[in-house]
Amino acid sequence: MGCTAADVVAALRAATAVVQEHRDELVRLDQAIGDADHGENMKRGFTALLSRLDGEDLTTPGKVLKMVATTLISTVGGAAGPLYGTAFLRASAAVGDAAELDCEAVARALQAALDGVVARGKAVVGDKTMVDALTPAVAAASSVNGSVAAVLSAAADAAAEGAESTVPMVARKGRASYLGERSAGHLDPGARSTALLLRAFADAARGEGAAT
Amino acid sequence: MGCTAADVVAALRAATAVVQEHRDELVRLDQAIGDADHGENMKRGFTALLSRLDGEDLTTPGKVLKMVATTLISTVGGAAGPLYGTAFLRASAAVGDAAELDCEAVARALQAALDGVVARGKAVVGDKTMVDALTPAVAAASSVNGSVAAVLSAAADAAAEGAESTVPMVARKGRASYLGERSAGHLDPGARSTALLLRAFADAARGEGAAT
Amino acid sequence: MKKIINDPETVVQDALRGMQAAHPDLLSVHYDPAVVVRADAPVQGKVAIISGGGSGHEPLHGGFVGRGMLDAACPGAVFTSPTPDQVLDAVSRCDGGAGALLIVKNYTGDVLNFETAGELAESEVRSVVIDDDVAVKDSLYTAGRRGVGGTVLLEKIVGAAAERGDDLAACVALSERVIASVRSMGLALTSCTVPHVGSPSFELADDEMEIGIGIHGEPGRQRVPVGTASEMVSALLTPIVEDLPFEAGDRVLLFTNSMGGTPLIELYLAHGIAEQLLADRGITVERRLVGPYITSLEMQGMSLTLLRLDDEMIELWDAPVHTPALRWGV
Amino acid sequence: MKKIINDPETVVQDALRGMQAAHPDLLSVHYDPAVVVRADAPVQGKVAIISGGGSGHEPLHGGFVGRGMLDAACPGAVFTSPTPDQVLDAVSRCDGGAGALLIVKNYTGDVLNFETAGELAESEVRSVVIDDDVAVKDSLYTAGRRGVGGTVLLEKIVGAAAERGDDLAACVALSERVIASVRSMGLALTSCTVPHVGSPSFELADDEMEIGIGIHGEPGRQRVPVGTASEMVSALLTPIVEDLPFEAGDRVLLFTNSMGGTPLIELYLAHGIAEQLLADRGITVERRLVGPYITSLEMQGMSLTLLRLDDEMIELWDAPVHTPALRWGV
Ligand SMILES: Nc1ncnc2c1ncn2[C@@H]1O[C@H](COP(=O)(O)OP(=O)(O)O)[C@@H](O)[C@H]1O
Ligand SMILES: Nc1ncnc2c1ncn2[C@@H]1O[C@H](COP(=O)(O)OP(=O)(O)O)[C@@H](O)[C@H]1O
Ligand SMILES: [Mg+2]
Ligand SMILES: [Mg+2]
Ligand SMILES: [Mg+2]
Ligand SMILES: [Mg+2]
Repeated sequence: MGCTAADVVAALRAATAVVQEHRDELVRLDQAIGDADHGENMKRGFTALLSRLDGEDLTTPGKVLKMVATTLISTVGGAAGPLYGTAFLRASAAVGDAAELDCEAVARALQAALDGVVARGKAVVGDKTMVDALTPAVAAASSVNGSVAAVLSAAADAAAEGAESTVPMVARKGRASYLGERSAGHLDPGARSTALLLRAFADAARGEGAAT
Repeated sequence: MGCTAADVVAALRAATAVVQEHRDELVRLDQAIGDADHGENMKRGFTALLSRLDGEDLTTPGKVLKMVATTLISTVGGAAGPLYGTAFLRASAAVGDAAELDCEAVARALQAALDGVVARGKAVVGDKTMVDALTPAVAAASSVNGSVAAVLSAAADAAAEGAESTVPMVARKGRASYLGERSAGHLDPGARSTALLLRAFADAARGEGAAT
Repeated sequence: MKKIINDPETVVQDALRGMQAAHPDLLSVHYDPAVVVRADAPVQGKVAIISGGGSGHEPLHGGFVGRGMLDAACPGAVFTSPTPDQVLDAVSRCDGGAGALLIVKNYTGDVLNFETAGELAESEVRSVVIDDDVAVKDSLYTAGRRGVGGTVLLEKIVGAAAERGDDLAACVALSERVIASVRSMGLALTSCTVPHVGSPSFELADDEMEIGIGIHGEPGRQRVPVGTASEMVSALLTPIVEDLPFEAGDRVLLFTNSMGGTPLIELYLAHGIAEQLLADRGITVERRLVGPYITSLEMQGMSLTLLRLDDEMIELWDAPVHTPALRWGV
Repeated sequence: MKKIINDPETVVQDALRGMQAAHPDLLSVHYDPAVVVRADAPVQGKVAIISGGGSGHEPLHGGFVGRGMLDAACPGAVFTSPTPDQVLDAVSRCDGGAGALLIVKNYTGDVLNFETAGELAESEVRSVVIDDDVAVKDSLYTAGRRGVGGTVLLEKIVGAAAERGDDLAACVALSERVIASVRSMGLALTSCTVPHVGSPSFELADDEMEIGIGIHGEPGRQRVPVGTASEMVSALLTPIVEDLPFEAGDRVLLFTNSMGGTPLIELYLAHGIAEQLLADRGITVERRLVGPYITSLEMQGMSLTLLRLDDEMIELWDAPVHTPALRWGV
C-alpha cells in the first residue's frame, strides 16, 4: 500500500508528460497577467528532470524528491523555480530515509511543501498564487485516511478548486500584482500548474495502487 | 503680349498651389519606386519660394528665375533640388536682363533648363526621369509660334504625354534604378512634377494673356 | 513572429556565442551554466559586482561586463530570472577575496533565485535590490516596485566604486544611496514578442499606447491614446519628479532609454523635451545617457530615469568604464 | 503611424535639439542651415572631414561628429539628401586651413548636392563617393551602387587619419583604398514609416522578408520567405564575400548592423553566425563592430559589412575616437 522510490519516479514521469502537454496553456495564462514564461519554465525544468529519473542513486522517495528539488532550482528560474524547488526540498526532508511512504507521510510531505513555499514567497491565501491551490490541497490530504492514491486524489480535487478560486482575485504577489485590478478575471498560472502536478501524481498513484 | 516679372511671379504662385495640391500624389509615386519624399521635397521648396515672391528686387523675369533657382537648391534637397535648381538657373541666364519675355525667349529658357538638367544628371530620354517630360516639352515649345501662353500650353501637353511615357520604362537613373525591372509599371515622380509645373505655368499664362 | 533567430530554444545561447565572438578581449562566456564573465576575472582584492536577470533586455546585463562595471552577468532564459547555480558560478569565478555584491532587480523570481544563491555561496556575499519603477505602487498589495532603468546607473556607479577599491560594505552603502535617489518610468507604443511564445505579449491598437510598462512585456498601468512626444515625455517625467521628489536646485543624471525598437532619432527628440521640462522646473541636468540600454526585445517605446547626483556619484559616473555597451576613459 | 514625435514637419530639428542637449561637450548644433559641428571646430591645420545625408539613419552622421571622426555632419530632411548651403556652412565652420574632405554616399541626390557645394566652396574641397552595396548591380543601367554600412567604417578610418595630421591628398587616397576594400548588403524583416508619409514604405507579409534593401525604405532586390538566422546571414555574406572577393587569409573588419528596430540579442546572434561562416572560409575577423549604426528609422532588419584590413587601417580603426556613438581611447 506504500509508495516506493519507483512509484515516485513513475509519478514524476507522468507529471512531466502533463507539464509538456499543458505548456502552451500555462504560457497563455502567464501572458495574460505576467510575462508569458511559466509554461516554458515548467517545461524546461521537467524536461531536465526526465533525463535524470533513471539515476542509480534514486533509492528512496526522499532522494528522488531531493533530486527533483535541485533540478527544478537549477533549471526553472523565475519565481516558480525557487518556489517549487523549496517545496520538493522540504517534502524530501519531511519524508526522511523511509523506503516507502504511507498516506500520512504523503500528507506530511505536502504540508512541508506548503510551509516551504510560504516561507520563501510570503504569500497567503487570497494573494492569487500557487498557495491558493496548495493550501486547500494540504488540508484535504490531512483529512483523508486511506490509500496514498486517495490522499493525493483528494489533494488534487482541492487544488483544482483552489486554482479556480484565483480567477476573481486581485494579485498581491508576483508579477501579476503589477497589474492591480487588471489582474482580476484570470486564472493564476502557478496555481494551475500546482493543480496539474497534483492531479498527475494522483492519477499515477491510482494506476499503481489500484490493486492494493 | 510679353511676359513680365510680375507674370512670372504669378505663374510661380500658381505652381506653388499646384505642388501643394499634388504633394500626396508625388509622395505616393515616389513611395512605389523611390523613397517617398518627392512630394514633400517639392512642397518644402515651393513653400519656401512662396514667402520670397514678394521680394522688391524681383524686377525682371531673369531675377525671378534666379531667385527660384537658389531657393529650390537650398530647400528641396534630394535629386530634384539640384536638378530643378539648375533648370531655373540656366533659364535665368538664358533670358538675361529682358524686362519681358516673348515666346521665343520662353522656348529658349525651356531649352536651357533641359540642357542644365541633362548636364547635371546625365539622363537621356528613356531613363525614366524628368528628362522624359522636359525633352518633348522643349521640342513642342520651339515648334509653336504664337503667344507665350500657346508655347507653354504646347509644352505642358507634351510634358504630360512624356510623363505618361515613363510608366512602362525600367529606370536607369536615380533611386528607381535600384529596383531594376521592378521599376516598370509606375509613373516617374519627377516627370510628373515637371508636367504639373508646366501645366501650372501654361494655365497662368492663359489667364494673363487671354486678352492679348 | 519575424526574428533573426534559428530556434527559440537556443536563442539565448546563440546570442551569447555572438557576444563572445564580438568581444573576445572583454568577455569570457561560459555556457553551462550560462555566465558572462570579465576576461580578467577574478580581480584580486576587488569586490566582485555581479548582476543578472532574464535575457531580452540587452545590453543589460552582459553588455555591462568589463572594467569599471560588472564582473559577471547571469543571463536567464528570455524574461526569466537566472537560476542560483548561475549566480554561484559567477561568484566563484569572480571572487577576488573581497567578496561579491549581487545587484538584483526587484522581481519575485530574481529576488528568490539570488537569495538562494546567496545562502549557498561560500564567499562573502551581499545583495542589494533595486526598485526604481514609479509606475508600480509600492504597497502591501504588490510585489513592490520593479527594478528598471536605474539598474544601469547603479551598475555603473557601484562598478566604479569597486574598481577604485571600495570594500563590500562601502559598495552596499553606496548602492543603497543610489537606489534611494533614482526613479524611472516607461511606456510602450508596441508590444514585444517572446521567441518561445511567438505572439505579441499584449495587443495595442494603432492609436493606443501603454503607460507604466515594465521590461518584460507585461501590460502597463494604463492604456491611453497615442499623444505627441511632449505629452509622452511629460506623462513619464511628472510622476518621476513628484515621487522622490526631485526639486529645483537638484543636480541629476537624465537617462533616456529606448525599449529596443524605438530609433535614436525619436529618442533624441524625447530627450530634448525632457531636458527642457527639467530646466523649466529648475532641475539641473549634469550628466545624461541616451540610447537602448535596458530593453524589452523589439518593443517600441521608451523609459526615462532620473538620478539625483551628489559629487561622489558624479565622480564615479565619470570614472573609466570599458564594457561592450558603455565605454569611456579607456 | 506611432512615433515619439511632435510634428512630422519639425522632427529633424526637434531631434537635433535633443542631440545638442545630450552632448553639449561634443557638439555644436546649428539650425539654419542645419549642421552638426564638432564643439572645438575649426581644428587648425587639420583636414576637415564632413559628411551628411538624409536624416533617419541615426547615429549616422551626426552621431559620428567628434574627435577622431567627423568635423561636421549635414542632416537633410528624413531620407532626403542635404542641400548645398548646409554643406557650405559646414565647410566654412570647419576648415582649419588644410581643406575639407566631403564623404558622400552614392545616391544621385547626395552626389548632386555635395557636387554643387564643392563647386561653390571657397576652401579647398575634395570629395569621395562611397558605393559599397553589393545588392545593386554596378552597371550602366543603374545610378551605381549605393553607399551603406561601409560609410561608418570609412568615416572612422579617414577621421583618424585626419586627426593624426594626414593632408587632404592623403585622406582622399586612403578613402579610395577603404572604398575599394569594403562591401555590404542588408535585409529587412519589416518596413519603416517615414514621418511625413505616415504609412509604411513597403508592405511585407508576416512570412516575408526583403533582401538587398537600401537604407531609405526602398524595396530590395528580392522578396523571399523569412528563413532562419543562418539562412539570412548567409544570404548577405555570400554575395559580399564573392564580390570583392574576400579570400582565405584575408584579415577583415566585420560590421553587423541593425536597421534600427532589430534588438541587440538578435544582432549578436547573427554576428556569431557570420563569424563562424567567415572562419569556415579561412577569413580572419580582426576587428568587429556590432550595433545600430546606420539605420532606416524603426525598420527591423540587419546589414553586414566586410572591410579587408591592412595594418594602417587597423591602426586607424584603433585610434582614439570620441563621438556620441563611437568612443574609445579617450
Ligand atoms: N510570492 C509568491 N509566493 C507564491 N507563489 C508565487 C509568488 N510569486 C509568484 N508566485 C507564483 O509563480 C507563478 C509565476 O511563475 P513564473 O511565471 O514561472 O515566474 P515569473 O513570475 O518570475 O515569470 C505565479 O503564477 C504564482 O503562482
Ligand atoms: N540623373 C537624373 N537626371 C534627371 N532626373 C533625375 C535623375 N535622378 C533622379 N531624377 C529625378 O528626380 C526624381 C526624384 O526626386 P526626389 O524624390 O525629390 O529625390 P531623391 O531621389 O533623391 O529622393 C525622379 O523621379 C527623377 O525624375
Ligand atoms: Mg512568468
Ligand atoms: Mg525621392
Ligand atoms: Mg519570468
Ligand atoms: Mg530622397
